[in-house]
Amino acid sequence: MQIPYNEKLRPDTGLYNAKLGIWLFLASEIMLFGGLFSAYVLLRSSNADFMMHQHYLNVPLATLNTIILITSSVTMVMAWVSLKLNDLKKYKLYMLLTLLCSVGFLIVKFFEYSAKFEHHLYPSTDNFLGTYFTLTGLHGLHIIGGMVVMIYLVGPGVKMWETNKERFTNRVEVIGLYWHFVDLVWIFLFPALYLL
Amino acid sequence: MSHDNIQDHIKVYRNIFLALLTFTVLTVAISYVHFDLVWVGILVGLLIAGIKGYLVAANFMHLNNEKKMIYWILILTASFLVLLFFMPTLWDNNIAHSETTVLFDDPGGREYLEKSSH
Amino acid sequence: MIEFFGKLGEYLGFPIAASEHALGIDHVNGWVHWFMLILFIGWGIFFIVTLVKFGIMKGDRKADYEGVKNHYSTYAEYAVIVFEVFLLIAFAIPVWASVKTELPDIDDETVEIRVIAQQFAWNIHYPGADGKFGNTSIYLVDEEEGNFIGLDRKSEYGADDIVTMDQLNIPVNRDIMIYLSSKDVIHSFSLPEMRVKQDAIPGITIPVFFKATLKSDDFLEKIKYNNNTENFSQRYQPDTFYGLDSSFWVDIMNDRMKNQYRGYQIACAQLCGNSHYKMRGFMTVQTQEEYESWLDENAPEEEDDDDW
Amino acid sequence: MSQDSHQESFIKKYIFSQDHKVIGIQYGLLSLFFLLFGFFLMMIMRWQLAYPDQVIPIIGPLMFENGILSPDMYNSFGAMHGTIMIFLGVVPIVVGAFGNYLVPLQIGAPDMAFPKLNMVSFWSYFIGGFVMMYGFVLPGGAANSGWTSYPPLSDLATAGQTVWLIGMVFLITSSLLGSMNIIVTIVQLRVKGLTYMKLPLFVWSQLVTSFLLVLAFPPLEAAAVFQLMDRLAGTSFFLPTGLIHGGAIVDVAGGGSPILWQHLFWFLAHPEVYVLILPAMGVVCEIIANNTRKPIWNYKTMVYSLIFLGFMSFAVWAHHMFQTGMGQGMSAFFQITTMIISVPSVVILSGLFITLWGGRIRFNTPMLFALAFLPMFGIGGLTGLPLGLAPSDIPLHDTYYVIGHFHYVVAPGTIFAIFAGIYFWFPKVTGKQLNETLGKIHFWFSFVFMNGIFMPMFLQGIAGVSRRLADGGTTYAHAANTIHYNEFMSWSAWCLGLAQLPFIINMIMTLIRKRKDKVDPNPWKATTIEWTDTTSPPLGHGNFDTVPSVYRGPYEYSVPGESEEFTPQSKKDVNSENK
Ligand code: HEA
Ligand code: HEA
Ligand code: CUA
Ligand SMILES: [Cu+2]
Repeated sequence: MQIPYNEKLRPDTGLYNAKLGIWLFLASEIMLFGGLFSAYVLLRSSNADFMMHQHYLNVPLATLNTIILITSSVTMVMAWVSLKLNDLKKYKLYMLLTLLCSVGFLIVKFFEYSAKFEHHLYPSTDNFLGTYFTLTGLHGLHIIGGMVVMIYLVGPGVKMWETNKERFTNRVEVIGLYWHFVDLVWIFLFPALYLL
Repeated sequence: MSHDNIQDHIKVYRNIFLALLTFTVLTVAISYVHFDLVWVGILVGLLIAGIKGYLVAANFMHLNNEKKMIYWILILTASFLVLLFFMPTLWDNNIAHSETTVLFDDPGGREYLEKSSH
Repeated sequence: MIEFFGKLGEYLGFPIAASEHALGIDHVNGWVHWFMLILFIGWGIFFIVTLVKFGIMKGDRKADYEGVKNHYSTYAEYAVIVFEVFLLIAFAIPVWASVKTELPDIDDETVEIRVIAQQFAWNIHYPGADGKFGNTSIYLVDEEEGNFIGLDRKSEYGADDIVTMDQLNIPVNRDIMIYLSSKDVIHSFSLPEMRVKQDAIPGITIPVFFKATLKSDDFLEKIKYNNNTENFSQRYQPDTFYGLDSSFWVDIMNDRMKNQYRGYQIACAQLCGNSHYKMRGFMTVQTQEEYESWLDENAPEEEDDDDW
Repeated sequence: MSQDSHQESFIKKYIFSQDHKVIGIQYGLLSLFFLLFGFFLMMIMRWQLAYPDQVIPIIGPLMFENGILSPDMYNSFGAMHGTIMIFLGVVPIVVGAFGNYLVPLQIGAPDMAFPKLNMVSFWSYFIGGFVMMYGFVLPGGAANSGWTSYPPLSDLATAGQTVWLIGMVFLITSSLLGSMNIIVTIVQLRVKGLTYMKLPLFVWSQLVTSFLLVLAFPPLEAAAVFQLMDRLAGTSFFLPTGLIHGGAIVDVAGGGSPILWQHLFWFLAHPEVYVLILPAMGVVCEIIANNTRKPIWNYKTMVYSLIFLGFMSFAVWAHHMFQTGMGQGMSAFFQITTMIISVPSVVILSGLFITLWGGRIRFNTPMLFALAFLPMFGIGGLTGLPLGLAPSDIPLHDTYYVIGHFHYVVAPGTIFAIFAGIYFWFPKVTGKQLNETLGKIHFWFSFVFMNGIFMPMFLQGIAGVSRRLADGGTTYAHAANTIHYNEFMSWSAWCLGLAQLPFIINMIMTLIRKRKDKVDPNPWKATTIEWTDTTSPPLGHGNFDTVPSVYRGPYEYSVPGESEEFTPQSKKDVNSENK
């Protein structure tokens, strides 16, 4: 049985199903990170020493990570554009680049975390570090989740391109939206934790 | 979408990319500037993050040209987000201040003990 | 008017009102319950009439496609809105302010007491003769030695402080200012007869103020006629005390009841662990003289200091 | 749909099914099981309340040390009763079962928009449920800090709490996926001609409910993550500095805020209570329109009220926190919003009452339950008002008055609406109608005993008896006047349990009864399009033989000038053909 509007746009809403779906999902993600940020603001404003351990965070590494994520966002959007241009090779190339960036991001994160642990800085050290580990950890989980989907979409999932081009392009657009959102969260996490 | 149209898009994406890089460098730079008022620094930092977020959302996520339905969902979300954000921070608890005591919540307790003649 | 309609509050079954602000709160409750009653009875009559008319005695007719055409229900909804606005402005907001947030001036007339909740007891800390609290610190807490609140007897005002557990004594008709906090988890300081309820939250100290207007003795006198103690002892069936005959049981219960009526009770109204259900303290409201002599009796003896 | 008639394996068809109808039934059965289980916990607790510290007959010696429900166990049962009823019982049954089964049928969709996600959502619920149940066998028992799980108590509690939190994360995931699916289905898969203002109110209620779930659940997820960190990684998000627990200083960094949890929790949990009631209202609307044989009065106002109710429910959460020491500004804000939110409820209820006027009322079992819903929700809702005003909340907060308030809305309210829905749509699901006599017995006994349990709670609450007391308050003097009601209430609760037997027997008997050859696809003579479909009782993949088009509003009963008493939504409109 065929579900309508999986690839075509529904005339009155102008959307296909997955697009609406992913935006709803992102809306819930906004509320999730909203809750986390709101907790951060509350804890910070109710405690004068909250930022005491901020200087332990590694700003250059985080800047590098910001740049990596921004780049991956661009390659992601280019992957989608390539599909629009009917160029599967380029799509794969850009997708792999995106994956590469995300691996890079995780490696940098790994070094950041292990440096903290070496200095005996743990989530339990104080609430700032707790927030830091929780927020960046959750963000990292989002990165990993995105990577799983991307691997599927350059690997086995690419078969759909033969049978149903439109739907495949839609899928790539949807994971792209998710990926940009993860980038966007980082854009706020970065100053909130490292800089301000 | 016709092909020229997409070529334009690619150009836009490149420009946005450069803008984002610039802003990233800018925030980091500004974080080393010392502001007399702490909140000015925070405000500037948030402003830049806001601009970057806007650039990503508007261009990469195509929010500058989306369907009405999506905008409605986001407006709804944003309004609840505002509530979630400000209510807890504006929270005005009744708190008693009794000057002569070192209370349980006072983290200065240990210093107090060291100072006092024990 | 306010009292007249508020009167319902006194018939709803609240405990005896024994503080100055209690009547205000009861009046709010009275007004709201009047309002609820009217709405419920109004709709209820409509409901039953409708069911009878269109269900049971329906005869052989077709349902009416349009249904009700007048706007009475809209007017009723406006009435609800108007009444709620009235409740908010006339009662809820000002009463709340006077009960909870508009701190009275602290002067010599105010009795200041600290209450520190813990699992599962109420620690009461009086400033003693000098009127100032001694310092407390978590590092001095020593439950085996009996220093539950970590009072520093050596600190400037600490020597004469009085600390009791589960027994709060206050003078009648004076402003009481309680600084409420907690050592471990969230408790709730509840004095049903005073219409006082305030969560005790660790990490913050919250002011609670009221003025008791009814002495414990008078209170006990009153509830003697109100309280259905028989029901109480009947509830416990003797078979929990295997092998004991029931007259013995009744004695135990009576003893227990007497102890219960030492005065007002402090209830814990927030789940705080397995013994939450019996985290009960007592409050005795006395005349100024009785209160002062009670303070004297309980003033710490000099020798005791060294322990702490 | 012929291309789907190929044979599917049993597992694919009934276990890991992607068909919304099968998933709906799976949800329904599991959540009924959990409802019953939650009720059993409460029946045991009610023994402890009525006869404190006495050996529980029969099951006591089998299950508990000394045969007595210890205070720890009481707390744990209480917390799990609340959690199970709300998160494992009512939400899955109203959204997962009713929503899943009926929404696609009522809007003429072939299935949900994302069948795979639908399956994942069910299994996530399944895992979440059983992870939570696992708590019962852990040392220290299941979570015992109340369904609200206030820290620091919950932070310091036994391992059951960790399991509770992990289970919660699964349940949240399940609800998020399910509700996104419902929104997309309603927005995207509506059949031709079915505009928003022609949607059945049940579908509207599902739409609003799903938005509540999507936007309110994530903050609780954030809070659950924080609490998990507190418990597992030693952070102190909810632990302030200088805690002393069991005589020793709690060894954490401190600086956290217990109030923060309450904000994040109630930010979900208030919308959550409307999640419990809105679908119930939707069900009641359907049944009342059908059994009065006339349209819902003021359909549009009802829709706007539902939307407004959903919207406002995000702005009232702190009315659960009045006694945490709220300042003047905040308390004024939340009192005002709480009063505002009661207005749309009054509007909806009034609409339903007025619908009855002029109808041709049929008193069948679903209608009886739906009718009882109205005054019962009325009592529950009205007693919300004194709780919503901060000063009158002072004596009532955390007493049995609150318990009475919300049980009136959820038990004789939502649970009755669920019963009504089950009786009403049972023929749709199985092709067989439940027995009316047994149904009426079920109704009358449930109705009487429900009130028997919950009415005395208001009296106890006003007298000041706290909730969550493992002995029902025997040590409190102010409880002495009302405490003997406990016995009566407990007996009512056990009788309520017995009163469910006709229902269960009815279901089983009907299911094993052979189906008549000729099934009436529309036994209630209803107008909405799920009844025009003849395919669904045999659980085939795919819904409609011929996809209907919709020409008119959902409740066109007794239309003047029409030959039939009811005009199905899919009946061609003569006027529109001319256009
Ligand atoms: C489905 C669930 C549900 C619903 C719909 C509501 C509806 C409302 N609730 Fe309730 N509430 C809960 C579930 C619910 N609540 C739960 C679970 C708790 C306790 C949580 C805990 O602490 O564990 C709680 C607690 C709670 C509190 C906190 C109490 C405390 O802890 O001190 C408050 C305070 O404001 C409140 C207020 C309200 C209000 C104003 C409404 C309003 O929306 C009600 C509006 C409705 C009406 C005004 C009725 C209109 C009808 C008529 C007028 C018709 C009359 C009828 C006839 C004659 C038939 N509720
Ligand atoms: C949806 C929510 C919901 C529902 C429906 C109920 C239903 C009931 N509740 Fe519950 N209750 C809560 C939510 C709910 N409760 C919450 C949140 C708390 C607070 C917990 C806390 O303090 O943290 C609470 C607390 C609570 C208390 C207070 C405990 C205390 O404070 O110490 C009591 C006391 O009597 C009680 C009793 C009951 C009773 C008798 C029912 C009855 O109405 C039960 C009726 C149930 C049924 C009728 C089941 C029907 C199902 C079937 C018949 C299934 C058939 C099955 C198959 C065919 C498989 N509840
Ligand atoms: Cu202390 Cu309950
Ligand atoms: Cu609420």
